[in-house]
Amino acid sequence: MNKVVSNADEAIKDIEDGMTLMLGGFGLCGLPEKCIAALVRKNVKGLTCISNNAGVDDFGIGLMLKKRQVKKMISSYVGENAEFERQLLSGELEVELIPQGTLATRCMAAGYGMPAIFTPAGIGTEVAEGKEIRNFNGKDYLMELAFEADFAIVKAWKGDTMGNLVYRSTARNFNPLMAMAGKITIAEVEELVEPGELDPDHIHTPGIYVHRIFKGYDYEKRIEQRTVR
Amino acid sequence: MNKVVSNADEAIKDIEDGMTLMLGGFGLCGLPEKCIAALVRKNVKGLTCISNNAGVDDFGIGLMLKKRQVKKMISSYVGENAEFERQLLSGELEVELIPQGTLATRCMAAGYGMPAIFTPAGIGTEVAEGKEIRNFNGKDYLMELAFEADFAIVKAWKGDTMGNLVYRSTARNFNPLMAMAGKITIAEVEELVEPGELDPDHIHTPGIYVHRIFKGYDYEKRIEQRTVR
Amino acid sequence: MLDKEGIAKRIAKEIKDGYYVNLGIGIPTLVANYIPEGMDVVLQSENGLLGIGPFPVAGEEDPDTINAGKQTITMLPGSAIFDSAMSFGMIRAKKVNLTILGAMEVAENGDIASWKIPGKMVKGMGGAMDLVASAENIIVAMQHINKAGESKLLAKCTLPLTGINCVKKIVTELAVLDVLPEGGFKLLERAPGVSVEQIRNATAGKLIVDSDIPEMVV
Amino acid sequence: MLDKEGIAKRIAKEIKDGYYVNLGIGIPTLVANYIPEGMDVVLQSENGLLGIGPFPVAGEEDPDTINAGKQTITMLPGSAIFDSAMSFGMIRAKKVNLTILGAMEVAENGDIASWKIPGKMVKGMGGAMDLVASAENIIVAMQHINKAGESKLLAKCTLPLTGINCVKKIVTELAVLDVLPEGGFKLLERAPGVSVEQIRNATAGKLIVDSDIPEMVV
Repeated sequence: MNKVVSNADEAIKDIEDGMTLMLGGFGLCGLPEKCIAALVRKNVKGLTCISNNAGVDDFGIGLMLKKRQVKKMISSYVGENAEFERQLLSGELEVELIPQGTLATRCMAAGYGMPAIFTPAGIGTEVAEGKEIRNFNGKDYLMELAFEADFAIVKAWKGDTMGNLVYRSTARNFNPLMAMAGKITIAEVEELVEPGELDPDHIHTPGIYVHRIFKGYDYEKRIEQRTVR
Repeated sequence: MNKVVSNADEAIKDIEDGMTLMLGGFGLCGLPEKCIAALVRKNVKGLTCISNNAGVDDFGIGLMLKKRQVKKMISSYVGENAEFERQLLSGELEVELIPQGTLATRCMAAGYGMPAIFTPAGIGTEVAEGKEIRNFNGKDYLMELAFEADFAIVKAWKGDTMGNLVYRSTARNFNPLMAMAGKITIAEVEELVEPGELDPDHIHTPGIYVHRIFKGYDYEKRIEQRTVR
Repeated sequence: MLDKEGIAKRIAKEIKDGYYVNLGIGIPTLVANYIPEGMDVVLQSENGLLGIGPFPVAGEEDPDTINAGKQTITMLPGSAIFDSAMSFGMIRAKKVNLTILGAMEVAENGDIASWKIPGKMVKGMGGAMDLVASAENIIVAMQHINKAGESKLLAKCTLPLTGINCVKKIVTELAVLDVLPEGGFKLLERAPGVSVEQIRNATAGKLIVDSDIPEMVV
Repeated sequence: MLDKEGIAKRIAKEIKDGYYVNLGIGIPTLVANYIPEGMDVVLQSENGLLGIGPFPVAGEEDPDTINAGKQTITMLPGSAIFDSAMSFGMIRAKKVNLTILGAMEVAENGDIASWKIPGKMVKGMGGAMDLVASAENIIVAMQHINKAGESKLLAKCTLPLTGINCVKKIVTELAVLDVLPEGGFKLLERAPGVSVEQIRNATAGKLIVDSDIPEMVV
């Protein structure tokens, strides 16, 4: 049950052109930055990326956009990224924007073996186009399908060699949901410990969902909007 | 934001005849035993109880069955209870048996504002009778509706005065799901602490879902099947 | 006429003791500064936090602790962290008592547009569509007039919608208005020094003025 | 002929290194005792635990730590606790590699009945319906013959079903059998000292005997 790989390059070695990836993080917070760097190094192309945001110009998924590795982004919010906007407006990049809660719940649905969920988000808007609408108790809901992803790549604070994960503060965000949803799930962690060192009551992602884990060194953890009192 | 009430009797004082209650616990583990005792004292009648099990003859929901307070049980497993079986076979008690995962997920759906979920559990069985079946990717699923409950009553290990809850070991089970699903949610805890004493990263039920909380004294925590090496 | 802080200050008066509140990006974020002392209010951040505290003091920024606007923040005692599915779960389940957000346009039937200007600007809806589809108590904080000098309170939205029939109240630099279930902007209060006539001129949608309109107390 | 421990022992040989396994109540629970040393296997308890350990030593029973059979247990290093929704979530999402459970009847098309005898016994399905509806690798551990002396391997189930077309393999006191996708019980192994004839007599459904049937090694 030892799922440890030595580094990001080994973890992503079988990610191939044209695959669909989920990438955890909200903005630059809780981002699997080591795996993103390895994907940039590997220069794998034609990717579909499911991630709440598209990074900034020189960090996060923005680095992959700059190298034109991404064919399609599925996100809820993509501001803060000039190169992204350029590719989008020029038609080089396919973009599907979906509500943030829908994105989160479609990931969870995959991890919970539920093929579809119902949400009112997007009713009456262009998000509803072509989707089935269903009324429950007088309120309309969209039926949204679970996501599929060849790989889910997440960042946790601590993990053990069996793949159990603990996140820290708001760096949790989409990570536990995507961790459950990948056909193969890769976790990068700041601290890698032995089984028994994490409190079973406080594990956020049980190891059954995680296939590969490695310790990343020297996390940059860039801050997007530094605000102080 | 102080949600503290003094005891179980105060917590359940407005539970009335004919209401629908969710009760946490798996077997006798993680059972809101103080609130059940108060419901027995109050002798409220005609209840519909959503709970994975029906207790044993002299503990848990069994105590309410003995006093004929329960009109209908919605459960997944009801063995271990002779009085229950008697009332069921004699037709005094209405019983709806549903798969355990369906029960759990219908509670979660309520807490997540999702009117229905899809599960393959029960396809081809009498559980599917009268329910909508839908095929996704070649597999049949039942559409199951979110539960509604006037009150959800749960047992946690620790809680703070704002209603944040932490469960211990497998006493977690259905408790966090039901805590999210009640129109009014009552939590009984072994330790009641001040805000800030629980680690925000390790709260299982955020206080927004909890309306009343109290400290129970002298938990019996009866063991159903004592097994040793 | 109110400045942004004034709008935030006026909206803060809509908050009640014991409320869980979601504040959007922009003016709504400022509302946090004007919640009356002694009032117990918990702020939700849809990236997964209940209990937003003030910005950190310099040097204590934590890159792992941000709000939905990606700003560094602190947490108050009694905070809880959760994942994005639970965050929108509690929003959909109507556990959040009040949602305050910005808008580009609001229509007299409560429709709101806030996420896209076709061909010009596409940032995405973030959590706004989830919030407006589920919240029962939605206040929009915005300027009455856009930068091109056009009214943002319309008979019908012209931009792609974020949600329909959902906005209940609007606070602008000029006025406080209710959006009536049967349609129309009902004027409730004038900003200090602003006349009903000024508000009428700035409102393209149907404005309902029932009686004497008091000047707001901020 | 095998006793219960023998059935458990034989089933344990189906477990592979790195498997996550759900063990049902009864004979399946005994399988845990026969997992080969050095094999890394994690046992799931559907009440919300990965990492079931042995029963506690007397005096160290923890009422908060039980398995799906409500027995007091311990947890192994690397265990994780979760709620019942996540527990069945990982089952539905096919993260559990092997499910071993008991049955009252199995039909030659893989249907299983295990939760109800109309008018006589109603205990409920517990998690069995969820497990058999989702698991791709299901082994039934049961007696070949019920207490009334009737075969439990049938052409068609007579009791209310737990699930359809789902059982892949059966291990009884007499035999190991595969349930073929096209229907029928394919005899794989005989229990020590048991003849094919004995198995044929005890099997009401279609038994397929392709060649020489080896005696099982337990």
